[in-house]
Amino acid sequence: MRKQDMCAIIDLNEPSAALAPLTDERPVGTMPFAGRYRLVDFPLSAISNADIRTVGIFLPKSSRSVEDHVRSGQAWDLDTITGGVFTFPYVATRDYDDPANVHRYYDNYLTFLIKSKSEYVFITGARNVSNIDVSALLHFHQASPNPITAVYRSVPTASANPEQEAFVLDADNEVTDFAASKDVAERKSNHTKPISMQMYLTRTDYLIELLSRVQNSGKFIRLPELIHQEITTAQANAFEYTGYCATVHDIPSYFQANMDMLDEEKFHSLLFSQRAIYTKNKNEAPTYFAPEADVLSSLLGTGGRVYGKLRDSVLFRNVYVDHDAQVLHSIVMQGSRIGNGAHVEYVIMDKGCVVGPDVQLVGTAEAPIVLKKGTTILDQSAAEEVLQS
Amino acid sequence: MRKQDMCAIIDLNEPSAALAPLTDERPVGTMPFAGRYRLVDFPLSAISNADIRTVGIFLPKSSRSVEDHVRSGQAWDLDTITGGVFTFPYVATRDYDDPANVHRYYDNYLTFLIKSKSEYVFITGARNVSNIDVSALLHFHQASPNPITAVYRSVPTASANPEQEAFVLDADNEVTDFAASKDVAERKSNHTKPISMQMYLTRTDYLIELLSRVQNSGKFIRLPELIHQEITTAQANAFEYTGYCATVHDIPSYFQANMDMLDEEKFHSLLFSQRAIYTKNKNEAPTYFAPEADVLSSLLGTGGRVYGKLRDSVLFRNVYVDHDAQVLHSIVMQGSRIGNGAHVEYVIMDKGCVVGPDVQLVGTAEAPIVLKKGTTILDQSAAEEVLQS
Amino acid sequence: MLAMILAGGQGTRLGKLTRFTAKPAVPFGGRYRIIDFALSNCSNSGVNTVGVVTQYQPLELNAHIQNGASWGLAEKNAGVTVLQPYASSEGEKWFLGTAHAIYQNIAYIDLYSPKYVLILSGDHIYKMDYEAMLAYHKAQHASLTVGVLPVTMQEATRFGIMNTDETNRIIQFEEKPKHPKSNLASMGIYIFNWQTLKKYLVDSYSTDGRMEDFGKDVIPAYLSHNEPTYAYAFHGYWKDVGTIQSLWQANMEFLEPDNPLDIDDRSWRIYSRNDALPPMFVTSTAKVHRSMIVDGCYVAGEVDHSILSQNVKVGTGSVIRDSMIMPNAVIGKNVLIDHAIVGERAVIGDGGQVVGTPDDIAVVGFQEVLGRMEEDD
Amino acid sequence: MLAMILAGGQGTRLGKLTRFTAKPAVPFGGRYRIIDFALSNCSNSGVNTVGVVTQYQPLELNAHIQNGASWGLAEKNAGVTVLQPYASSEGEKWFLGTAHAIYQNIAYIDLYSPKYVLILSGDHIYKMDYEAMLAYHKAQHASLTVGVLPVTMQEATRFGIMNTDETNRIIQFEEKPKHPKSNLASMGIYIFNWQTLKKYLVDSYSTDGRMEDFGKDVIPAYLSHNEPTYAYAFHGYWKDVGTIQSLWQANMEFLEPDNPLDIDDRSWRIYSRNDALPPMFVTSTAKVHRSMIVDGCYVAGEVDHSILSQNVKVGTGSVIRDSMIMPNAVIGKNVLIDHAIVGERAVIGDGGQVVGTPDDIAVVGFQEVLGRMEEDD
Repeated sequence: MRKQDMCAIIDLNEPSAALAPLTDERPVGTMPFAGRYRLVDFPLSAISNADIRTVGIFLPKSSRSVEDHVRSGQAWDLDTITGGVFTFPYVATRDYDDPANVHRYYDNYLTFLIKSKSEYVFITGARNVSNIDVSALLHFHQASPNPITAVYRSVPTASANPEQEAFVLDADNEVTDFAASKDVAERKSNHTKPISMQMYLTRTDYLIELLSRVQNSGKFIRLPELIHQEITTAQANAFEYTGYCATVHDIPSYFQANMDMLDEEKFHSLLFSQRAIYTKNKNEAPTYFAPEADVLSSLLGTGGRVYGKLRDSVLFRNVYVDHDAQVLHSIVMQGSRIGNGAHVEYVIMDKGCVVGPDVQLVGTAEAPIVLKKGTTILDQSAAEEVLQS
Repeated sequence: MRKQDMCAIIDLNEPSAALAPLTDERPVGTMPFAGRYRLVDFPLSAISNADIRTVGIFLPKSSRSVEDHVRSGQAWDLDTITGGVFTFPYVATRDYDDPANVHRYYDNYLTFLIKSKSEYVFITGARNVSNIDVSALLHFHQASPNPITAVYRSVPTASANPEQEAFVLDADNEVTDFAASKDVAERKSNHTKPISMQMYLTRTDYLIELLSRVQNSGKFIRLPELIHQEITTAQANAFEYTGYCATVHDIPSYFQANMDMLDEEKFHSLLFSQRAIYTKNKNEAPTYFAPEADVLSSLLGTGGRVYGKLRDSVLFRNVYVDHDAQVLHSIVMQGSRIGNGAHVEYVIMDKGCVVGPDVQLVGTAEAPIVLKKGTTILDQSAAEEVLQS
Repeated sequence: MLAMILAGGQGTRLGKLTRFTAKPAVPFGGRYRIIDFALSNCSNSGVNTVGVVTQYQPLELNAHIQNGASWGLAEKNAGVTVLQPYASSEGEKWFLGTAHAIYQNIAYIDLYSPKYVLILSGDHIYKMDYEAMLAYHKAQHASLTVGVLPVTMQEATRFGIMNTDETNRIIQFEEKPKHPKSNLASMGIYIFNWQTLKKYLVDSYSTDGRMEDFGKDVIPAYLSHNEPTYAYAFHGYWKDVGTIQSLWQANMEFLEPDNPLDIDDRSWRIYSRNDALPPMFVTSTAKVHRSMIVDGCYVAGEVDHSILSQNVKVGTGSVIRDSMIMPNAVIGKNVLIDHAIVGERAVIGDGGQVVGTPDDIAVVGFQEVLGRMEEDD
Repeated sequence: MLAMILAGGQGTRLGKLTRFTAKPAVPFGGRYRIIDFALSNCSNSGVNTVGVVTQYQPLELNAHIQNGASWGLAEKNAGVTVLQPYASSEGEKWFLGTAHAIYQNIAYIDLYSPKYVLILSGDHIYKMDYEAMLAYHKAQHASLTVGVLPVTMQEATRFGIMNTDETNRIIQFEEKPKHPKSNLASMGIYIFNWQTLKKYLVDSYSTDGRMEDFGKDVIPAYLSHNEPTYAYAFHGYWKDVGTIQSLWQANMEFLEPDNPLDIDDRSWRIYSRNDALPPMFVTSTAKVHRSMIVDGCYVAGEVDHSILSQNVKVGTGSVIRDSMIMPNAVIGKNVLIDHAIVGERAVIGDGGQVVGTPDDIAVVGFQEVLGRMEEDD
């Protein structure tokens, strides 16, 4: 335990509609990733690695998967006597018509921030998968002139998503405004655009002051918008993150982020850096590779059994790939089974899916087939139905 | 760790309006009790003492105090690798107009029950403060003919609350119906009435079957009502609890339950039995009694400082009683301060209240004065205002 | 019932593998350490209080066991306690034998006032329900129940053999008999009525002090004093992994899909303390057959009929065959490993060869470094 | 920085109080054990890895410390480890002195590769920021920094005294000098650069093996080799509680409302492992003045200028004055306890008397039973 210099807020209310049906019963933050993790493991680990022990999690509408995964926060050393994980329940937007609920919205933040006794607060979501050094961010902030520091990454103009939020930077490299990346000028030096990672660092007392001011005004402005407003009225320091980062905002970006992990360089950058990624631990047996197994370029979780062929795929815990089955360019989540002679290509199988013997299921890189949690496809006609729908 | 024979459900959605303002920001289940506890400690300890390690908590509207108190369940040995505390978020009644929410209501219970892999399930609330031996209840149930066992206590007719729910028992001492105690015949043998403790035990598969049936019917019936219905259509075994029990349903009953703990016999029966009562632990310094302290017939938490006079009172952690102050027949919660020369009698002070020097605040046994959380009364005119309101 | 796991031995027959660690902390089966089997059996059997007696290189064992939470054994008024030598006002307490180790820890056992004490060894691979054995012990009104394994008459010459009457009562105990009269081999698993055992130990140490070992001293004394002593037969997979050969053999058996140990059986899980590691990465140059691999591994070479434990790296062009690789070992490029056990944190440099035979398993020790990696790595 | 708490001594000067427990596990101040102060100081100073070296009656100390979570010291890659004697392939490792105990645990320390090692004693009552001392150590480019307490010249004759130059560099160390040249008494608190200390220890044990004790052997060696050794003055409450008299005295000082230890200061909390107990019950026949009482206590008698620890019962008509009662003690009716320390789980029967004087404190030992309770109880 150390003295608490920083606390953190993880806001799991992130847009998830474009990720349906994978987000039918979970927020973006608990989407499984890279054969082992949930997206929220990345901010939680970044926080833990910066010796932060007090974290407030603002829960999204479907919060059960968050509670099940985070629990006491032990996996991230967050269950100490002076820190802890504090969760704040979801409140529907319509409920903010009621002034008492608006008051409570700010009270939740204020109570947490005051109790944390911290000097600084780090604010993040979970959909920007990265391995950020929050201690370095703090040092940068302490050496910078503005009350807020915002984090960005440089994305080559060619590959930048035109709709994604980017920074408008001034000559001193300070953030003066936000805009869709397509409306932000390319930086000529390296042909990149500064894409926002929606992570911020500020003094705790500054944020308390800010929230109290809005609370007293009676207006309802959510924290992320509030920080936006503050930055656009004044300006913010811009901290560049240079490691691997993927923004998970729809099915193709989710698929691509997982496939990225089959690139050794990206895999090591994200998962084998000095800053370990922690997650809830499970007791599973080793994964068994049968005599006839044929596995190349794949990630596998423990507890699996592989009798068939795997190429360029990401398998989570307890996946069973039967004899003569082929799994190519696919993501197969925990507890799923692929039957004898089945052929699965460009498919995302959520937890507990079953693809029966000899079933052919072939999507494309741009539009992978998604099987929602617990889908069972026993024969080809059932497969066709899924493809139609 | 043992094999999991039983799981438990604690439903914290209990009527709390009559306990306002003490329940403004907490459910009945987290009301402070006896200088040290929260009401929910009693069911949690009963569960832990019966070697139950899997508990589902159905959260009430204001759930933060529950989450803060229960956390991972470590204090009750509920943070083991195969068990755990599972919380289910509050859903407003109006939201059950939506069939999807109704479906989810049952799904919450069913998921929990199926995952528990238990053979029996114990169902309870928190407002009946008791120290029940759930293992004995299980043995009784196993030896009894009906699928559900309901728990009651015998209350002398003279002292029974006429509105409280009682059992209608048949000749075989089986429950056939429920009614307000005033409408239930007295048992001539001992002039008592069998008052329901709203605790039930049943087979897990039976409850799963029951819930699935209602879920499929599309109707919305909450679990407690569902069990009522089942018992009235068939019948239930009646298990008599004979230890100390208080039902906390309004301010006088809450006040009296605390005062009961100043009776050595009741104190020992509830708190010093074979079955220990566990609660979240706090590091506090010892309580200091000054040379001029004058303390009789009182319970005190740690971390306090007493310079004045205490009679027949219950003090929680970190309470400061200044010189020449008098605290009589009162409940003083954590972090409250009673100033120099103040006189406090028949008063319930919620957390963090301050009564200033020389202030007189005198209630009655029937209608104690209640100071809501954080109230500060600096002088007598402020006291009069509180008394008026 | 309280369990005492005797995890004390240096296990010199495991050679380089136990130079810096106690035998029960030796890795097994890719994701386990040997003591996980005894601890998980305790947890699954509802035995919540466990003393682990050790006096040899305890650091790794301590770090592994911690407070026992990984096995569900960290409850109030229960838990796992590692018991090492200590001094008291009567002098220093070193452990001289299995029974002596129990004698030295009477104060610990008495803290929990158990009616029965279960004595276990920390170096056996098996799944056993001690609760069923206790039920048998109670039903027989036994003072001592000894867990026994039916073996072939030929094998019986290598074990301590229990000769029983028709009620399973033990009437004679023979250590490695030339001409065995029975095939019931002692597994080193005992349930004692604690007050009786304590009396025997205290009496002995207040007089001749000869009760050092359970097999040599305590069982013969029980038999000669007519204490009701019964044999409880265990039918299932059981393996003593006290030698390099048997450790390798048990790992190879573990690889068999129909291994009777049935590690995948979720109703009797074997728990362990694991770090959260990235998933295993099988690259485009790998070949993996008849093998078990766990998280944190990186495989660019060929792995055939072998076990890779956590965080093992295998470079391109390397071949690993009929071998067991312990956690955090690093295998360079173009390495050949055949019929071998490679210890924790060992490093096999590029082009290295570690080749044994089925009868003479090659061993690379803990942190041992063979050869070196090429510059470009 | 890694801390090593030397908690080894039997503390024979505490007599009956340490017959069955190590000195650092002795209760203090109603809610603490002596070692809580060193452990809480570590936690509050951000020293997250702590080895507790002990070899005497470790059961209670182990049960108290568990995994260190009570002090916030149970993090990954850190934590509290109790270090007891053990055997290695080089033989048995008993601890012969303070420096020897560190030598025997080099393998443990090296697991964490610390740059600095903080050496502490487990039997001092004080609040100290070791982080500030480390900052001083770094600023002075010291090889060793010794925590010192300015005492009166008269007291100086009873301590190890550090004679310093004008830069606080230690130029001479005198054990209990008759004519002290300085008033800087060693607190037994050291910060060493680990690699240097390790070299001194390893060199010594590969030759003459004389580096047994820090005060007697290591500091003189450092001074004679011109290692930069500095004194760091501590200003605050500090008490060695190694004798009955000083333990009683420290408890009585703890009772003073203006005690400089300031136990209520929430910015530097003293943590402990406590059970969740009912609140204290003060009955209608009690009188309590100038006293500290904690949860689980039941008081029906008179308590004046005394400390009652957890779960102490005091019957009607009894008087407890100028005394410290340890956890779970039971005091019957009409008992007189005056200038005394009553040990854990002791029982004083009805009408009993335990009376000492300010210079000769009466002691009732751990679990000692004096007299008996009346039938009706």
